[in-house]
Amino acid sequence: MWDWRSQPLTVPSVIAMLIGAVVILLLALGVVTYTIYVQRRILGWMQLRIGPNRVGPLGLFQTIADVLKLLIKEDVVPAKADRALFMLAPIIAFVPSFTVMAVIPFSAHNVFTANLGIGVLFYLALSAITIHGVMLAGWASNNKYALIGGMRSAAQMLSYEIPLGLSLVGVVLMAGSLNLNDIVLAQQHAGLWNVIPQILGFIVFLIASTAELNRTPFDLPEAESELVAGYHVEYTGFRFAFFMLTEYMYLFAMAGLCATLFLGGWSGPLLPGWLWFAIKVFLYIFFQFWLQATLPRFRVDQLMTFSWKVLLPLALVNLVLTGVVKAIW
Amino acid sequence: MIGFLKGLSVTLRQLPKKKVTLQYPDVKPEWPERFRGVHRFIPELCIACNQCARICPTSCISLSGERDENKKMKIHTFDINFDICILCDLCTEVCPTEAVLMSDTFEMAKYSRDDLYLDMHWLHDNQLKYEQAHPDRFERARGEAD
Amino acid sequence: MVAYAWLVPLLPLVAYIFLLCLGRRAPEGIVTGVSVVLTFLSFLVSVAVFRAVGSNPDQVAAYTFHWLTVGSRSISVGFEVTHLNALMLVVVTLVSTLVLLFSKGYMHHDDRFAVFYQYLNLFVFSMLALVISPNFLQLYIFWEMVGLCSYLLVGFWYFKPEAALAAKKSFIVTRIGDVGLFAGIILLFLASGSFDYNTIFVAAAAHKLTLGWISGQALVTLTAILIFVGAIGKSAQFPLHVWLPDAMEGPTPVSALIHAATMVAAGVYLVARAYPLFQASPAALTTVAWIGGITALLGALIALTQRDIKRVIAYSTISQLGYMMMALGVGAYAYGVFHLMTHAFFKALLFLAAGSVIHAVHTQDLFEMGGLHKKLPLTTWTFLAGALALAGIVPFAGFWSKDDIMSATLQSGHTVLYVFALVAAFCTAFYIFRVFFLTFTGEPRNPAKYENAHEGGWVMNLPLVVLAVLATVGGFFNTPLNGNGLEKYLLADGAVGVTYSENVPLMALSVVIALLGILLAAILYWRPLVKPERLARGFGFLYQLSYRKFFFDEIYGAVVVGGGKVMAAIVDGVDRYIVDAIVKLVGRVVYYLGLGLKYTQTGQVQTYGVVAGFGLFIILAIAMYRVGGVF
Amino acid sequence: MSGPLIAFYVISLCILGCAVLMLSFRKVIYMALAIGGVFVGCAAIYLLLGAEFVGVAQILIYAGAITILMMFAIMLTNHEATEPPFQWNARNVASAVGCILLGILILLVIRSTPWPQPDTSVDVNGGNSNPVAIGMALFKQYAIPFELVSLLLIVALVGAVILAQHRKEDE
Amino acid sequence: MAGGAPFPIPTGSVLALAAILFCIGLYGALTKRNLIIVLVSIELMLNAANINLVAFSKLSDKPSLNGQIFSLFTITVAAAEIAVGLALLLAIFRLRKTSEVKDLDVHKW
Amino acid sequence: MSLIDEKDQVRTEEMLLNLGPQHPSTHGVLRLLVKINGETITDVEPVIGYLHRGTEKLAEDLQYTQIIPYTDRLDYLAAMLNNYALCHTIEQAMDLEVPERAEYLRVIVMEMQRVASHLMFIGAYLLDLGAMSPFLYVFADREQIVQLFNEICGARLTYNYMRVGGVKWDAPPGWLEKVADFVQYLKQKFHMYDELITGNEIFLARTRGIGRFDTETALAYGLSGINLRSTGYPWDLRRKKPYSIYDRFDFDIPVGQNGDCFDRYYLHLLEIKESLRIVEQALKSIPSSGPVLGKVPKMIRVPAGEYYSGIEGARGELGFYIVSEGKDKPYRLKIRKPSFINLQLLPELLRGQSIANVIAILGAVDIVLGEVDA
Amino acid sequence: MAHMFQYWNGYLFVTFFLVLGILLPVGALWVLGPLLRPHRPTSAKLTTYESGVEPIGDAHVRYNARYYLFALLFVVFDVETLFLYPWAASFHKLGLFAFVEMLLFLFMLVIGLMYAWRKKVLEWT
Repeated sequence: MWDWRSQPLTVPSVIAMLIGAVVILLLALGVVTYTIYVQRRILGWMQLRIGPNRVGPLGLFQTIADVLKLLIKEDVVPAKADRALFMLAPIIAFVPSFTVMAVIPFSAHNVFTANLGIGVLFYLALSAITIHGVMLAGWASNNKYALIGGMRSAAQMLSYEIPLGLSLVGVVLMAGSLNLNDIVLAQQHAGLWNVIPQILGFIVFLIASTAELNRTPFDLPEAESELVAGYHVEYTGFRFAFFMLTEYMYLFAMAGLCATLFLGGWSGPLLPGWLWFAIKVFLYIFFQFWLQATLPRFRVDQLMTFSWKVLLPLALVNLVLTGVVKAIW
Repeated sequence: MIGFLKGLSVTLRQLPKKKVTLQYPDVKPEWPERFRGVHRFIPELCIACNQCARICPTSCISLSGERDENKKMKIHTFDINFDICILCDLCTEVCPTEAVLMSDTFEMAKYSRDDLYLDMHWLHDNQLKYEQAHPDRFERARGEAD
Repeated sequence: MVAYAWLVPLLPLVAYIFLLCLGRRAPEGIVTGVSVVLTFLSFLVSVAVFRAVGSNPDQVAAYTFHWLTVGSRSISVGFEVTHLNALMLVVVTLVSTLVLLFSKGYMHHDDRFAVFYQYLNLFVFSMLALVISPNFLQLYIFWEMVGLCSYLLVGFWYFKPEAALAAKKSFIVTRIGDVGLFAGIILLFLASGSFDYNTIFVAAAAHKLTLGWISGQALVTLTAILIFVGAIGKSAQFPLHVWLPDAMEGPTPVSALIHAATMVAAGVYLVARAYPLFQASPAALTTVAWIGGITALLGALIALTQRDIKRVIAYSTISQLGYMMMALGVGAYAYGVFHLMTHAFFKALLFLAAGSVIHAVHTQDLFEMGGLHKKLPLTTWTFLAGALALAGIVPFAGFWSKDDIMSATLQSGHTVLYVFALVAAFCTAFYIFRVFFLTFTGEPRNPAKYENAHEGGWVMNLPLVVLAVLATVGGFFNTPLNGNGLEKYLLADGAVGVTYSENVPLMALSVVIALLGILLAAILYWRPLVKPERLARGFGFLYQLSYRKFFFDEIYGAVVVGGGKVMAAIVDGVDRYIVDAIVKLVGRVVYYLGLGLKYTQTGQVQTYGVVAGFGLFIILAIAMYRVGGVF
Repeated sequence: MSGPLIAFYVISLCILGCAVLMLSFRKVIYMALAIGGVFVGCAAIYLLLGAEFVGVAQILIYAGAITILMMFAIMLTNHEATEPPFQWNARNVASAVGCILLGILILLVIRSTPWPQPDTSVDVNGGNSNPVAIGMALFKQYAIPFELVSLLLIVALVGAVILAQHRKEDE
Repeated sequence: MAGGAPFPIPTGSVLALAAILFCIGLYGALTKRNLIIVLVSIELMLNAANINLVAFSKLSDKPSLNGQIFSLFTITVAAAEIAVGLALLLAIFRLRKTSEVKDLDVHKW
Repeated sequence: MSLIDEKDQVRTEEMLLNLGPQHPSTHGVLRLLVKINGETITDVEPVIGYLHRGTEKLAEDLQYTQIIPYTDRLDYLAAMLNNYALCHTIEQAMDLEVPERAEYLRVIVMEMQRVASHLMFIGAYLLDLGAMSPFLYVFADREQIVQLFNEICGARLTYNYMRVGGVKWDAPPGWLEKVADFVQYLKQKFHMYDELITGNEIFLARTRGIGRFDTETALAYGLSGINLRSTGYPWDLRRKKPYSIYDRFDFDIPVGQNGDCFDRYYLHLLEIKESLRIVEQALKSIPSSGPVLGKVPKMIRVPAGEYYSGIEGARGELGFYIVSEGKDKPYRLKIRKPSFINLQLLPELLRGQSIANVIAILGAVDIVLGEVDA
Repeated sequence: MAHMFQYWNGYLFVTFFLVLGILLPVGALWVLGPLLRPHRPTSAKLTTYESGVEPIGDAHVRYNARYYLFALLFVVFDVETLFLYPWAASFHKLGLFAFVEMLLFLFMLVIGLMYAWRKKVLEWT
């Protein structure tokens, strides 16, 4: 198979890469679209409702209709807002959410994946940039709810990034590499998905990633019963859509990361790699929706304390245990 | 931790259950016989006694009658301002001839408040629609009368 | 087994960390339980190591691995097991276990109970790590850590001003010694390129230690003495002994563990471990012997008259450490170490028994006690065992070791030192029985305190009993009866080969001397034929000399402070009339300059920054101009 | 003109552009944002020079943590803080002249120094991936500095907490 | 690049970038009035130094990882510096209600 | 550690935040003017009246029968109880006999109404706390009650079912059996609610010990109903001042221990069980037939004088106070609105709390704006 | 050499993602948006939302130092986490000593955490 990755750069390979990037963009957008649809369906079913069913067969075009609606909605920039930052914030939030997709290995023949030596850290580093967008959005709106929401959101994402990062160290320790492809290969080689030996790390990851994604029960920044909508209160139309898009892009990316790091990525018997990957991603996403259907949300002080006092020590314990096992074994 | 898992199992169990919502505009709800929807009115029975207008707590009924050739009061105009009607059912309660009754019409969204002034004809049409929709109730009523 | 010797220091460290995590409000039972159990495990491991080493001399080894590279020299860390330190491990862990147990009773209801145990565990860890260190650097690190723990523990009741002062004093005085040690270690490193004992000893033996400005024998002597200075500080030898009695302000278990059995013995251990170095320098050995002898005598003489029970024992410790040093100095390596061991047992016993007494009567003044044997029978008997051992009565532990030392001293030709030792032995017997009689016999002198006295419960009694047994039979490790077992064991390293034969008349002489001492004590304090006060008056000056500790504190005060005053006066004159005049001139000039220049002091960092930036630019530009080729 | 060189010039332009923007903005929060751009650009330069781990560390620490911290600090002090417009006062002019002179001097030095030909045949990572190589160097050669880093951080933490926390005795 | 082929980026250019960045940082540190921005400008200078370190790790005649490791340490130090610096700023702000450098002239005559 | 301290020079500036009237969790159009510092509340001022319709004043111009539909709109989640409270007061004033079957029907619908109202509380409270599903589950259950009411009186929310001297309709055929079925059905659902809500750690963490007050405070503020009972004070008018036929039934008064939000939530659940017990007993002993409206004069005229009677409403003591001049309209009608009285404690409870707790506390105090603003 | 190409190409690919990620919102918001969206601002529309009443005061008040403390902790722990990664990646080549070093490092980290814990930095209120 022709591999663009280890060849000198030529026009065809550039075009191939470009196509690859566009394909992933479309794929991600598609996944996001139907993630939202699936979310509404699953939530509906779990709440004894039917969920969207009007637009298109089985309501399949519901999200597309929503997006179109948002696209033609008037774009309101509040008079008191800081105009420049207000407009910039959604972009700052969105760009990294898409860029992190570049490292996620979607299938065994990782055609569309940059094989970076620092894959895991790449994800972590970029996702930290989104915090700026969120915070600036809250600040630039010049709205009290938005400011509180933005600050909370930033503080929350900061706090949970640490246990998230630490929980990943265990996986890196298992594989001896930061490269996501290598990590998948290592799991395949060991014949054991990391979720088993790294169960503690997995739990920490699961919780911390939920918080990173601002999803229930950690959806405080947007806590509609307190802050109405959090940092994007003032956003309308397509700017708002970009915040939503960012959120669901990260959901997808995080699902991909989870699948890759803990669930063996594209490896699995019988089925083709990309299908395995899709199944695992869906499982993670389903889990998120399931949580959303079940849990009330934390209170902000409990949330912060939880990260530092429970998750961080847990992650450290996991790390030391893994280290001990690894050192002895 | 346990409680949280139990909660998860509860929501998961609901997933395959039968849904309780109606496909509303496609499937209309079944209203019981006593349902208090928009009034229906039978002009023939009305004796313009004005009791309904007097009992109405919001004064939304206005009517005028005239005596016909038999010196009987006959209804001339009968309007209900649905903007303020609270569907309390007191008018039907006091009506000595059962000329004002409640139907099961409940969809009353209008673009203008003016459209909410329901006159006698509209209300009578509502009666006819009701008769058409529930012939069984009339038969039963007749049967009981017999 | 030997390869697992690192467990020995590790277990107390684990206990320390565990207690640290529990915090200062941890329940006493758990704190004690964890400490004692882990230390006891450590003791078991030590015994296993000791046996392994004893049964198979080939087990002796250093386990080191490379740590880092400084320049071209590499430094390694790890641990080593020798015959010497295997013995030390056993002694330290045994005494530690018992003291940790004893402290449960002694420190009961102290506000900072858990903290006390934390410190103790940290100390035990440091001490064991010190013993097990394979090189001077590691030893020095733990040497200082031991000092730190001692500081913390002496000043444990820091709210008492005496305790705080004593802690400070002990820390500073030992630091003087440590400077010497550090200098010695650095010199050795410079000369040999390594911190490892063996590398250094081999080089010393082969006369390969040289530096640019000093070489050969002189360097060996210098470094040996510098190292010995460290030992002087730590082991409270003359003239740096002044800190040890003051350190008695710490809780009594601390005195027992640190200031009698273990830490102060670290100096002896250091000399013993560095013995090849000393052997290469007869001058250094002689110094050691004389310092030891003087200390032994001095300590014993001061101890005669002290009123504070713990101080008596503390001076006794100084004296006994002097014996050990003397033994090492005259070449009786094995006997020094043997005495270290027996001394650890009976001195810890004496301290703990004293602690038990203090716990019972809440005073340390001998003249407030009396007649306590009725109230504290167990303490009385155990103390008696310790006292007999200290006095050197057959067959108690102290007899065997002290007698070995004295024989060796005489046989090696140090007659004067032998006389010193003999006098000291007499004094020893006297002062310890003085304490014994004053404390336990006769009538209670302070009825109020007497009435409330009681034994401290099993946690305090058990260590006493165990130590009493050891003080009684501990000497049999090395007697002609078992063919001098310990001596053979210690000399199996092959490093030191000097032994001395037993001499029954000498033994008898020392016992008689000791008995005389006891007799004198008895007639003065038990069945008073002579009033001690009269005796004191009779020997007025000598009594004062002893009671005031040979005026050491005063001398130090006078020399340091008085000398300082004289110096100050001179300097003051110079300063006032010569320097000041110049300074004032300069000052005036600068003042008027400053009046003008102050306007540049805007307080604005950035303005300064601009100026500094320009300065940088100018310097760079000049430099570049001189380098050339840039412009 | 090879690809990396083009990339280098583009990135350099971005960095300098952001830096100049930083100087010319007046709202402090904009400045913080511009500096974020510089940080990301520097990360790109590191990546270009093959220092993957340092590059990503730059993003993680500088662009992620430090910039956020600055924003928090801005929001905690004076949200609307602005710089006054440029004035021709002595200090500003002196600073400008000094910086330009210094810059010219350094550039001259750089130009006049014969830089050795980089030896591209050496793989600095010694065949490992960059993080692994960094790890090995860090834990073998640089063990002491590494431990000191943790000490530095804890000291910084304690100091910053003491400074930032409200003290009781002030009351 | 085949072995020995020149690295596509000339050493001088990278160093020049760092030099300019350094000067911009210096200028900012000397003229900006807000303390935060002064701190930020200092970060800029540190970054310039870092670029040099990384550049030499790749572009010297004996490439090695030392430059990269050094720059890692620099980053760490910068993080510590900014944390303490900003905490100081908060403390100053608490005391004097200002975040401007010009108001901090306690050492003025 | 916080910077709240007044003397501290750089304490963060205080911020005035409006929660409501257009806010998702003020249960209507309550407006809370909250002064916050950081995220801590320093002061609260509830601003009410956005839903004021002047019911009391309107009543002065209405015949007694005409007032009944207005009471539907007070606490619109418990219209049956409001209906009854008014009718009961008038009946007391006029000394009217109510037929046996009518009394039973009243008790059944009132207790069913209480169940519906409490269910609604649980759902809405969980929604406030961020859990969406329980809200929809209780809605599904409550819908069944609403349907039952729809069948008996033709309306789903504003029933206008009671009349002075009885009720308007007798139960339609089969209705009582349906109620019995529903009671059985709901009894089985409790297990699910316990699993989903009561045992959930996050829920517990958010409600345990939050919004506490003691019996003294509650009594001083005139609280009643669950708000009072949650402090451990067993005050229930159905027991303490029995009206209607409540003395014939066997039921308990559940009380709380801590007076916190969790207690208030849990008491709602327990009271549902008690109400179901009452309904079951009533269904067993209801006379199979009989009049449902007593002998009532055509024109209801309350004899001149002042009358008050209170019943145990869903949110506390619901009382009507009538001043009559003997005409067919009251001279003055005063309603003791439990929601309004419960609301008075709110500023006290919220001071010093974090914003996140506002919702938990406000939700648990359980107010209905229709009643507060009247 | 192959891995060098892989390196360059990998980052070029990332660059494409970056560019696309910027182009998408820019295109949607500034190019496509104005064509599709109405723009009829009224003063009521442009007011800041605050539950339906006029906002009182400015939202840009100084905020609580607590947030700063969390950000501070984040910075410190982020750096520490960063150093864990190369350790983890190279652990299998380093052996026991690296483990001990890391334990020391983690110990420091834990001390920092404990300090923050003790000082109630981790408390929200």
